[in-house]
Amino acid sequence: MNDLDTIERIKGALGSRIVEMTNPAPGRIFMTVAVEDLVSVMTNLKRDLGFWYLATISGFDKGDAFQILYHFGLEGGNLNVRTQIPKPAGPDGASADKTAPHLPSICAVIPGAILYERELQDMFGIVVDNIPDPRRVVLPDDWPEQNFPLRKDWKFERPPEVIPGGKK
Amino acid sequence: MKFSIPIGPQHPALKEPISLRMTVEGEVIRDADIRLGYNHRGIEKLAEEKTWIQNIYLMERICGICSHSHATCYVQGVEKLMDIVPPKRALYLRFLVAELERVHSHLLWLGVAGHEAGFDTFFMYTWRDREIVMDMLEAISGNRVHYAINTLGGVRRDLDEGLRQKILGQLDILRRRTEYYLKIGANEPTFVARLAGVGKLSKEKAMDLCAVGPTARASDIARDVRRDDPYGIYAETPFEVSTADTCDVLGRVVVRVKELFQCYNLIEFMLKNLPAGEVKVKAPRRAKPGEVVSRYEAPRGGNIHYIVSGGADKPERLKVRAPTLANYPATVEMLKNGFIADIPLIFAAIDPCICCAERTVETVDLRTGEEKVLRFSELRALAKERFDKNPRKGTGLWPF
Amino acid sequence: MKLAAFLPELLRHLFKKPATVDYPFQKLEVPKDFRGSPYLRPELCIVCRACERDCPAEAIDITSVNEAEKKFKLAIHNDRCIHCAQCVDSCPTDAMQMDQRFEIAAFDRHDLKMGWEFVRAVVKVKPQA
Amino acid sequence: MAVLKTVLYLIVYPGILFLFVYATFVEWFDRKVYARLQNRMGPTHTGRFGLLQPIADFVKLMSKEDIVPDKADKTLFTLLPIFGLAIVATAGLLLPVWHTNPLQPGFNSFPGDIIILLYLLSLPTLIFFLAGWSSTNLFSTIGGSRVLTMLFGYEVPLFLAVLSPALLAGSWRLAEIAAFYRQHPLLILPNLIGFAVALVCVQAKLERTPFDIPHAETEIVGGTFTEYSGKKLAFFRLMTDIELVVSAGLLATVFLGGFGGGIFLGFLQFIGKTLAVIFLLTLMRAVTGRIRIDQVVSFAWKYLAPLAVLQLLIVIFIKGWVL
Repeated sequence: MNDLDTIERIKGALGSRIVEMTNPAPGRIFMTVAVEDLVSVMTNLKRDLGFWYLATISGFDKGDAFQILYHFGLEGGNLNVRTQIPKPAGPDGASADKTAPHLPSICAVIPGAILYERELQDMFGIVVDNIPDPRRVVLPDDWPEQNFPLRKDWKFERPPEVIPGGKK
Repeated sequence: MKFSIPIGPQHPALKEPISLRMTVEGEVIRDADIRLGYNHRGIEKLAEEKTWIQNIYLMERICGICSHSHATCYVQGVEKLMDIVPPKRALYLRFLVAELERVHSHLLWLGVAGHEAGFDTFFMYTWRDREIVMDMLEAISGNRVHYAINTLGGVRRDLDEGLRQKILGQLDILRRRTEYYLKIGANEPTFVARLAGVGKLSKEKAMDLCAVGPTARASDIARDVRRDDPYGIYAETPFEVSTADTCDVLGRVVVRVKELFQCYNLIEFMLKNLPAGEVKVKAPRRAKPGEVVSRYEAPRGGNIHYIVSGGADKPERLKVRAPTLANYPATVEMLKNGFIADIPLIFAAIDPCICCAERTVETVDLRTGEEKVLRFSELRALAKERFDKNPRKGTGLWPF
Repeated sequence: MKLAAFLPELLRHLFKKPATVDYPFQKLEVPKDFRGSPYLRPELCIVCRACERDCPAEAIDITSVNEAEKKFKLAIHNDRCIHCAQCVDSCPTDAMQMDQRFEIAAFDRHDLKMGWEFVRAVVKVKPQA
Repeated sequence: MAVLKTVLYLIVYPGILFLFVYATFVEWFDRKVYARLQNRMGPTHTGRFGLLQPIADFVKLMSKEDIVPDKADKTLFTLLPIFGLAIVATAGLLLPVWHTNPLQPGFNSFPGDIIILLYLLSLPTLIFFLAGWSSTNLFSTIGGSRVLTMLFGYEVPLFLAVLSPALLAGSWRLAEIAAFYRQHPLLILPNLIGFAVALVCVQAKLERTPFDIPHAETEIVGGTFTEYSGKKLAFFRLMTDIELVVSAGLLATVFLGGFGGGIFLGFLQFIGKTLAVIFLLTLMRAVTGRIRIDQVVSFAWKYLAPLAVLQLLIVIFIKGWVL
């Protein structure tokens, strides 16, 4: 199936919910939707268009906003559904729960998304609403609160290397 | 009687740390929970601080077994960002190594499956024959595990004629041995009895839980990135997607053995049609701003790298999704209603590569039945306390 | 399905030579392009710092000892080295080379460090591919 | 003189000294053959051909730190390895290897000693179960319950298979049974089915692949021995080795005609026949994978028990119509 057909099918099914749609390279379709439409778009993609294989969800800190990409694998290419959520202002903006960025969970539609959503919570401090299992996934249990490693303002200071043993 | 048994983080069946918590009734598993994070190394964050060229080697260190997969996935993405096209010969060599790696990974997995089923002889024989592939890879690239054959714009080493003939010759041995193992695997009753009907994963469940690779293919889902989204030279090479419809561990064995034969055909094709020419083109130090999604079929399933460049000599964001992570939800599903004895087999059947998927110790107080999770620092304090209370008697010289 | 399918193969191997070697006493040959540890040929080094910049493990340090005499010190931290041979590829004058050693364990990490003090060489840079 | 002979019998041959040395040799033999079947080397460096490797392992374990879990039943936990070792060593004394005159019963050879020997060989299984249970570790507990479950599978076929030749010989005394088959070597042949069944059952009793379910390392870590370390583990390992020797000796006595022909010839026969049995056991270990616990029980009752009954029927038939 070539890209144009796929784009037509998606456009037919989703209609005005698509904010933007690009096709920068063969087999790569990028599509932007609003956060509010995310769950309904996912439902349509899976139930009506048969895009069952969610490869991963990748977050990206753009400075003023988080960009969340849902990568779908298709026969003949892949579809990347992009959505953006505003990033709370200030380096400690995430400390209050009200200002923390929220994202709806798509686990009800695609159960296999659970680990990726948990990873988003760990790494970006994005609160995924209605997630079935909100525990930490990759960070240790004694990891300090409000430290989200993949945010751009989080810097890791490497401690000076201490090599045991003396120089002969 | 219901109780929960911890498998891992340290367990003889797992070569890498992961914690599986099983709720069992007698010998039957009722529920399973997977806890990750024991091997998280922060590679995605680290990648943002390294240059494009340094990141090749960082990507290689994501995993030992499929080191070439991650490096290739990354390199072909960055090449798209940099707008360079590697020469034909370089691509052939790159995917030659990729297919050899798949052979070594699948042979390794066959041996591990034998070992998990207590069939150690099978394990020893498959691993002995895996040495042939390892030696080939060592001769091609200079190292047995981290081949480091990729570079931006091609490959780093050329293949000479003598080595090409040697590999073609040894391919026959491998093919013969694989046929033999297929025969053994299908005939040894104690082995087959352990594999058939174990770890069922229906097609619908596999689709819901986004399973990838041989796990999905054994559930009759013909998915292979090499065919769905052909990268590199796969559009011009002959191969078929191997599937099985038994949906169990035996099916996963069959899929992998079938794939081995496909690999031998591919390797033979690549070696026989190896084009002449340069093996690399010069790569710039900076990439143009942009984003790229790179997919690759690793031995365990589809790899996906999402690379964002901001125009500097470093990536803005590098997201890595390894196939094992995608298979965890499916594993939990497979484990349910299995036997304790099948845990290692089912878990091994997805060919888990925990350090790929990632990037505390649990104790149960038996008196109170209360569970608590000890962190490493607490554990150390406990050990020290115990040592201080019971100093070692004598100097450790037996027996006096 | 037949009982003990493996048996003939096993009995045949009972009197065969083992596939393994008696490792610390007998060693297998490594292939000729084996990537061992990096070392420097100081007479060729022009201190372009390409290796230092490209080393993924930050295992190479080049410091200036004496600016006037153009004396430099290059240290290879073999305890950090990941043996990727990128320094060999990056070097424009073949000053960096790989040897064939693979048994490089030590009790002290300091023993693994190697250093060279040398005067900057003046060599013609090889053309890049 | 008789007292000296008895002391020698108890301590040197086939008493604890000989059993210790021979058991370590047998472990070496088992490991070496297993390794060679797998195209490996096996032990090579401790002593000539690695002969001293099992002894070195034993010494190493003896010098290791000995840990008893806090919640374990400490007395039982400590005593079990010693009991186990004592039981299998006692069982070793009952093997008719030396100064056992078929005509003259003694303290080590009496009517019914085959039953005593079989029961002494059953006790280690109970020891394993108690060891698993008393260490209170989860894996040990599962291992312990698996030990008992397996016992129900193989014990009956083993008894039936071992007692059939005794029935044919018309004696419950090992020395007499062996002497009977030395006189009628052809009668060994009808017992071959029983020999095969007994081999499989002994393999299960010794918990070796395909029946190493109670301590399947990839499933339940060390199984019954998870919490054992140091000296206690060393004793358990020695116990398993001696049990292997004694079981092989029992099979050789009952099915292969025992070890007659004076002290030296008898000694050589003992070594030769037990090693032959152990070779078969090792071969079985190498060609199979581990099966599941439910498969063991169904296998034992579907195949082993009927075969053992068939053996019994053959013996009754021969005894009634042929002899």
